[in-house]
Amino acid sequence: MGEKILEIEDVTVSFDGFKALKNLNFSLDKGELRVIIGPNGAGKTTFLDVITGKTKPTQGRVLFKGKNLRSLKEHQIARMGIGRKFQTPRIYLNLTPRENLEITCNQQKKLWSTLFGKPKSAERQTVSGLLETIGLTANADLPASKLSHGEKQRLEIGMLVAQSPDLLLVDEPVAGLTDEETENVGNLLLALAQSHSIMVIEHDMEFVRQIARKVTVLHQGSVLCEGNIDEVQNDPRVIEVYLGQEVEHKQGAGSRE
Amino acid sequence: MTADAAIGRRGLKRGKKRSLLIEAGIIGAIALLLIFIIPTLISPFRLNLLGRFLSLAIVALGIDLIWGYTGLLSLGHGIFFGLGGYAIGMHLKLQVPQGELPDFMGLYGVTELPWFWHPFQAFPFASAAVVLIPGILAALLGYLVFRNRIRGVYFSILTQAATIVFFNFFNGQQKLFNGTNGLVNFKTLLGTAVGSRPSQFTFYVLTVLLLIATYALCRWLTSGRFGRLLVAIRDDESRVRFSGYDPTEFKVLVFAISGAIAGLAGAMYTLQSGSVSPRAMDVAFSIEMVIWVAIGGRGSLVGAVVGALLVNYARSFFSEQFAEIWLFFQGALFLIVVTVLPDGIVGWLRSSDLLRLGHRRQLSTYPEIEVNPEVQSERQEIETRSEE
Amino acid sequence: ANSPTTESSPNGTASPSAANVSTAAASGDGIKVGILHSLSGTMAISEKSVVDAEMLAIEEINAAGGVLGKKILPITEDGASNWDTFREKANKLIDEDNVVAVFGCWTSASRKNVLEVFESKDHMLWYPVQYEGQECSKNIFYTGAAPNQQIEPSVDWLLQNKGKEFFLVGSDYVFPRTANTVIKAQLAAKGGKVVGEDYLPLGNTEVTPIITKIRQALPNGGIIYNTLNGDSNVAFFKQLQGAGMNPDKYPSMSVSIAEEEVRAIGPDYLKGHYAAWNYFQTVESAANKKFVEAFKKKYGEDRVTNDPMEAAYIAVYLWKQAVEKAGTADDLAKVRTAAYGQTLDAPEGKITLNKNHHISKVVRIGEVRDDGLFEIVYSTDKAVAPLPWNQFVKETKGYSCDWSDPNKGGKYKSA
Amino acid sequence: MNPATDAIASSFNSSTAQKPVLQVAGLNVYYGESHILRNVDLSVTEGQMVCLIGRNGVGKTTLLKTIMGLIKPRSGAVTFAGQPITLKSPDKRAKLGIGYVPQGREIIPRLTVEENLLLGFEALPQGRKNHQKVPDRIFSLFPVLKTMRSRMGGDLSGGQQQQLAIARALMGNPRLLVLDEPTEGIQPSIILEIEAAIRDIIATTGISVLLVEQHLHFVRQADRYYAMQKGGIVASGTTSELSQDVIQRFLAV
Amino acid sequence: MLIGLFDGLFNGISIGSVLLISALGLAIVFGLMGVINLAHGELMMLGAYTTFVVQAGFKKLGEPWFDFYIFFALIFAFLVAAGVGVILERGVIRYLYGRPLETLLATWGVSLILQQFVRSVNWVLAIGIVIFCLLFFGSLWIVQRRSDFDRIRNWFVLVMLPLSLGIAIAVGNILSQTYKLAVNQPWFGAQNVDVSAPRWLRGGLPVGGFQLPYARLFIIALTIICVIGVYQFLQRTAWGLRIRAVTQNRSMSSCLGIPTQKVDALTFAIGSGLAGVAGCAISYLGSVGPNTGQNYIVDTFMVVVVGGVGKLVGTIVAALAIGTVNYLVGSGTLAILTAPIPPLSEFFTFFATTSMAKVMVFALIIAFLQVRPGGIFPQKGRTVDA
Ligand SMILES: Nc1ncnc2c1ncn2[C@@H]1O[C@H](COP(=O)(O)OP(=O)(O)OP(=O)(O)O)[C@@H](O)[C@H]1O
Ligand SMILES: Nc1ncnc2c1ncn2[C@@H]1O[C@H](COP(=O)(O)OP(=O)(O)OP(=O)(O)O)[C@@H](O)[C@H]1O
Ligand SMILES: NC(N)=O
Ligand SMILES: [Mg+2]
Ligand SMILES: [Mg+2]
Repeated sequence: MGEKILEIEDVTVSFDGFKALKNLNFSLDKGELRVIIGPNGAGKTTFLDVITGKTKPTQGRVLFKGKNLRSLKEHQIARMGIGRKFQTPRIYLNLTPRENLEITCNQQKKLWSTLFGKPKSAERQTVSGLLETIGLTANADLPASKLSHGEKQRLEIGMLVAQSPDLLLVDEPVAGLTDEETENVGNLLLALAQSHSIMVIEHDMEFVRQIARKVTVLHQGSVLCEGNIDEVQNDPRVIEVYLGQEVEHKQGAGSRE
Repeated sequence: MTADAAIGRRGLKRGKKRSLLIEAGIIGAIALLLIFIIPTLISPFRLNLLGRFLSLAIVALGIDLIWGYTGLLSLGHGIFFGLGGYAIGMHLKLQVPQGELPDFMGLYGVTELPWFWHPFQAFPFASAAVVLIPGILAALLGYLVFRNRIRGVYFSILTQAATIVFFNFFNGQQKLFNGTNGLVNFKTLLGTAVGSRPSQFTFYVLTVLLLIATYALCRWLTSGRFGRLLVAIRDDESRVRFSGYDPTEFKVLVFAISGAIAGLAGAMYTLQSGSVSPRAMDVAFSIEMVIWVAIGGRGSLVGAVVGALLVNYARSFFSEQFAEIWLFFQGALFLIVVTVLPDGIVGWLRSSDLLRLGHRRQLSTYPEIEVNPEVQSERQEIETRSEE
Repeated sequence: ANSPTTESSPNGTASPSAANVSTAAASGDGIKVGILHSLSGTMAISEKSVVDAEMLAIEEINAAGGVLGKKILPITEDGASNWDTFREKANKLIDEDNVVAVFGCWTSASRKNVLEVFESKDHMLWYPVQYEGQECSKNIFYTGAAPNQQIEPSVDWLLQNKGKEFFLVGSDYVFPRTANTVIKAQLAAKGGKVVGEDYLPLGNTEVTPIITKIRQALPNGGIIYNTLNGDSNVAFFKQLQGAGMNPDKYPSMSVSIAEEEVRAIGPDYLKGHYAAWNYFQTVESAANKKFVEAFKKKYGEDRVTNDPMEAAYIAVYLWKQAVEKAGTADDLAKVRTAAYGQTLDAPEGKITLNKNHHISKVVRIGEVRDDGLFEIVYSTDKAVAPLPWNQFVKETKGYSCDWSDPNKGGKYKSA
Repeated sequence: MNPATDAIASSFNSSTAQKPVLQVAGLNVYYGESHILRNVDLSVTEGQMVCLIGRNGVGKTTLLKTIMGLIKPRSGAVTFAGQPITLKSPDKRAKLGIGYVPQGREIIPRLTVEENLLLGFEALPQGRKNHQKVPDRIFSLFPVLKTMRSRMGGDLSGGQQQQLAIARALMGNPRLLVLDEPTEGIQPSIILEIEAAIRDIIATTGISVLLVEQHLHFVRQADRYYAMQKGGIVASGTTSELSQDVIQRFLAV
Repeated sequence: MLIGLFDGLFNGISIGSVLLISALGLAIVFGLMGVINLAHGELMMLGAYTTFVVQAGFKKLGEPWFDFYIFFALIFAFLVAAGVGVILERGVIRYLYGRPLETLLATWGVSLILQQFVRSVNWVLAIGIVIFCLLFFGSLWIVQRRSDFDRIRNWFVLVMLPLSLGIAIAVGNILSQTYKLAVNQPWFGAQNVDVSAPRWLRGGLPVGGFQLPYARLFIIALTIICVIGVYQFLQRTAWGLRIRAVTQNRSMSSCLGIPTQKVDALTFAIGSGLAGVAGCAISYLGSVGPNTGQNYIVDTFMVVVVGGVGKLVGTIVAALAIGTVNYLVGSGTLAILTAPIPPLSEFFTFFATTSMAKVMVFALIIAFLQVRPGGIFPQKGRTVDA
């Protein structure tokens, strides 16, 4: 096993008594591409919230590159090299896709360097390249508020790539994308995985199969099982709580009526 | 494709440079007009009025900077405006023979100059204080508020309350600031009579130049990456954090700059109106400032200036013509603008076909579906397929 | 066009305005004067009726043939309760409209602000409201009371008739603060005692803390000396009554409450309280009868007259007399000199305009009656000569003002 | 594919001579000056499930919003159950029996899950009567909502919110269910359940469904499809006539 | 000492209840609907003027009736303010939902107009306004049905506004020429008007050394009734749920079948009506004039913010807390209490005037927000910072 980029030690998050994460232990190697799946409400998004500092753990530690993140603010964590795509697309609606990308692409995030620094030509090239990758070249100079849902999803993925953090946290990147786009995003992530550590959350199992190496299944705030895609898909517990079986469920639904 | 795009961008850049030159040219022309032509055309009273309105346009720029671009609606800019005015006003009140006190102090039995008045004897200090005091106060207030992620409406209401507080304070400190009266009856500045024609003309020219400088500053702040970031903060502040920026720093900085601009405006206004009083910190005045910007066109610097001039002239006109009912006009004006022209006058002109300022942003749309070859061929294919 | 002299109502939408004045002036048959008061904002409450009185005087004069055979053309500007606007409008009236005199202002703050304008342009303002004194400008005629014609005698009267312990309540601006400085000096000299003082921001109506303070400072009753202006008075008297502090135990003396204010507060709340003025609507004189009748005829039966309105009304007449004596309206220096010593059989009695730009006036104290008018309970036998510089306050003791003598001027040491 | 549902579907298909529930004719929609929908015609027959497919940004959501009345068309007509509704406001349309699950969930964030569900009753002709309870069938379809009933809607996870949105639309017993990518963010097992439930509801109550979906799996359950491209309908037909190959063409670049 | 404490408490509650009753309507309009209604104070003013008119009417009826006019005044004040509120909502606010900062500006315009309105309203103006509304809004109503309304809207306004305005002004001028003073005399004028309480509300209940004013007691009781009423309405009726849903997500609510326009109008009517009731209440404490409303507006907003927006309980606690602190500081009670510690006492003495107490209260509020940025009862959960 290589060097750990992220270690979660015994993290619990509770909201008014409800434990969204329960004594969660988890670790991610440097350069690893990890897929996280799990039922709705298992705590996947909360997990990302904890890593990015949006939510402070009630108990336990989060170590990134060996450093405890507890006392850091969101932007400090981001500057350490953690980037995130949200579950529902969050982009800057009054900026154009190009500007959205430029802002995140900028590596000098301090006040004065933002004020006095000039965008490097390399950055501009990256942005143009990315616009093409995410298929928004035609819309590059329209306000982002005018994009459709799927276009917004792609833009936010682009923003994450532009930010180029050491650790990419990707929450449901392909929800609402067409199959073709899904495959493109998969390829993009695979390419990125050569130089970055990535955590992907997704419910689209076809997509998961496309990119997955190691899969972690979360359930009720803790890890249910971990393994490669085949192991996980055939694990009866995963089938029970997550994947379901067509015939069985139909009966189930019927009997509940 | 990439090559094309690169050319396109370079073309765009050249276009940008050219339009920047055109803009500078227009502004230069307006400045020349204001400084050399207008004074020969209108009476000194009207020129003084224009000079004051131009100082108000400076505050409007400051407000547009934080409201239009950063989404912070401050209802407290009167404070900063007033502080700027007081800073220069205190210096002016100290232009008395050695050992004497400003006239009003004697009336209230003050025998010794209060300690904080002393530094204002020095002109360099006073003129720095004009921007520094409001700027620092804005930074402090902003820090205390933004740090806690208080924003939007709550920020507005807090600034409004702050206005009342400062009004009360200055209004109540009879001995320190001459209370409600404010500082009036200025005599000399740097040895020349404040009220004399040449001094007033100098102040007027200075106002024009400062307005242009402020415009350039705001232009620079809002057009580059910094400006983008301000818009981003307005759109989704917490998202900005996850991209690694600290919005608090940015907001504190722009708020401070905007406060300093207001202070500058207040000083220029005071020099030309000849008085500064707690009325500058009246709640209504601060709201009016915002309304100038709203009417001119929020998020457009030209709009802010146009709005400030227009509203103030309208008010001056209506109150002269219909002294008793001009409030109706004022109220109606706000209503109409906010409901019918949500983007202000400049926004409306820009979006309507009346005016094609510069390169109007063409909304992209698909080519007509009937003539789009891609669609045509696909449709045909499907038809043949389903016929099979 | 609505000529300012026709019957057009000052309240209606068609107000007399500058619109048609320039033509009239050009034809040389009118004399332009400025009317500069707050028609909007907090002070509109008080200043609006002062404008009414001034317009009445102008109308009467015009109906009687005008001044020097010319009609007076009033140009009205709104000071909007904003001192800065007052300055701007004063400048405009003088520079743009070329008026020969301005009748205007109410609050001392607005007067202090325009003072400089009138002085630097060597122009003429007629100021109709009682004020705090400590000022004597060559360019202002003060037709209201100086402190020794209102505040000082009322304090004396209270000391003689009501007690020695005073609580001072005022609005937070220059007139009450200065007035109270004067009162404190006077009480110190005459054996009275100030047990407390407090100020409310103009317009504030939460008076509970003040009432508590009064009760704490004067547990067994005492005098409330009231210099509150505007809205706060209403709250103050309503809640004073609610707290059970009645005029028999807590008599109050007000200097900014006149007939109009009594109506706005409600006579029920004020009955038995006192006010000091030079004029009350109840003054019995032929001139007053005529004034009240004319006013009611023009503005409605339910209107009342009061001291500042009367002072504004006579200001116009005094100016007219001065102009006629000088034989010119344009030469302000001549008009000014001609004004000294002018007398008038005013509604308040016979008055004289002194060389110190103030007026000799009879001082009266009134008690509020059921009908909202005042029962005059005290009045000086003759007119009291005005003293702008206060003789109790150390800094101004021994100073006088005389503009007729170039060697004396606004503030000179008189013996 | 399940033979039983196939049978149901085809039985409905055979009787498609029935009157259409929803009919859209010659619809043109603009955002500002940009022309988004061009002469769109579409109809949904009673008891049918109709699927709208197309790539990102072709105007599917725009079409559904226009049907709901959230966007005013510049020209064209929308008819529901024989009644023209082009000028009706969304709440009137909801009362007529259109249930809507929007893209992006649109949960009312500061109401509890239960309150969110109760709002579903507003679409009933007589509105919500006081003290009406959430029926059990909703909770048995989405058991997680029962355990979360007193939590704020905005606190739910994405998938839970999506389930809530569907449940809320079902509360009003609509005649036409309009679903915009209803399975986005929902775990596979529940997607299966939702599919089954919708088929079940169609079968038992005869309501109609208009669906936008990227999941081919779900698309194939529909009776008819409409394919959109660049703001226009470029193809339509019964899903049985639509080969995998053609579907791919419209969902792939 | 005990008396002093009781006194302090009573006065704190008195001030607090005035704050609370004026903030109640705002808590609905601002807290629930997200509309920053700067004309709230003017709606209170209208309530106060209504009280004046009702009082004048009952004065004519004579003694026994006059004693009870206040109950009619409350009802009318509610109705008048609610009516104006509905007009405001239908005419202006509804174009601005979701743009809270813009509502602030528009309602400021409205507040200016209302202030000037009571100053200058006379028959000419009233008739002019009616004519204008009939012409302008009548034609608007007709044109609105056209499907291309959105595009021609600005042009319509550009043409119809001056046209209707012109006709209205012309008619007004003719009227004022013909009838003179009778139609030109303002109804209220720029002066304050006098609202006298019925006899049983004057004076106070003697307790120990001092007296609890009946007017205050009445307001406290009225406040309690209103609070309970509002609470019941919001929590117990279907409308409460609808209001909350509509204000949080307007378009989705309408897709669910909620008649959003009705809900908006109703909510605004209730919020405004409460302002009217508050106006009636304060007319017994303070002045009734064109500026009456201005004095309350900032304080009431502070109450809502400090309480935590959208939380009725918070509004109540904040109003009472701010009232008490204001009283304790402003009346110098704190200065007396801290007399043993000279520097502290000196400090409080400096702030022991009504205007400086405001300075102190603001400083305390800012300090408080450093600890609890979301107010006393902050909103919690995922959506807060989303
Ligand atoms: N602020 C909060 N208050 C209360 N409960 C919360 C809060 N935030 C999250 N939860 C609950 O925590 C659980 C985990 O939520 P989370 O969003 O992490 O799920 P998830 O795994 O991302 O689900 P999905 O796949 O549906 O997105 C859910 O049951 C949710 O309702
Ligand atoms: N508010 C808006 N203003 C202007 N244009 C818009 C707006 N909303 C959407 N558009 C544009 O309309 C087109 C259609 O958008 P729509 O949301 O209907 O697409 P969609 O087919 O639902 O896509 P997706 O599969 O991504 O959800 C897109 O090109 C989008 O850019
Ligand atoms: N002079 C006054 N009353 O201000
Ligand atoms: Mg999630
Ligand atoms: Mg869509």
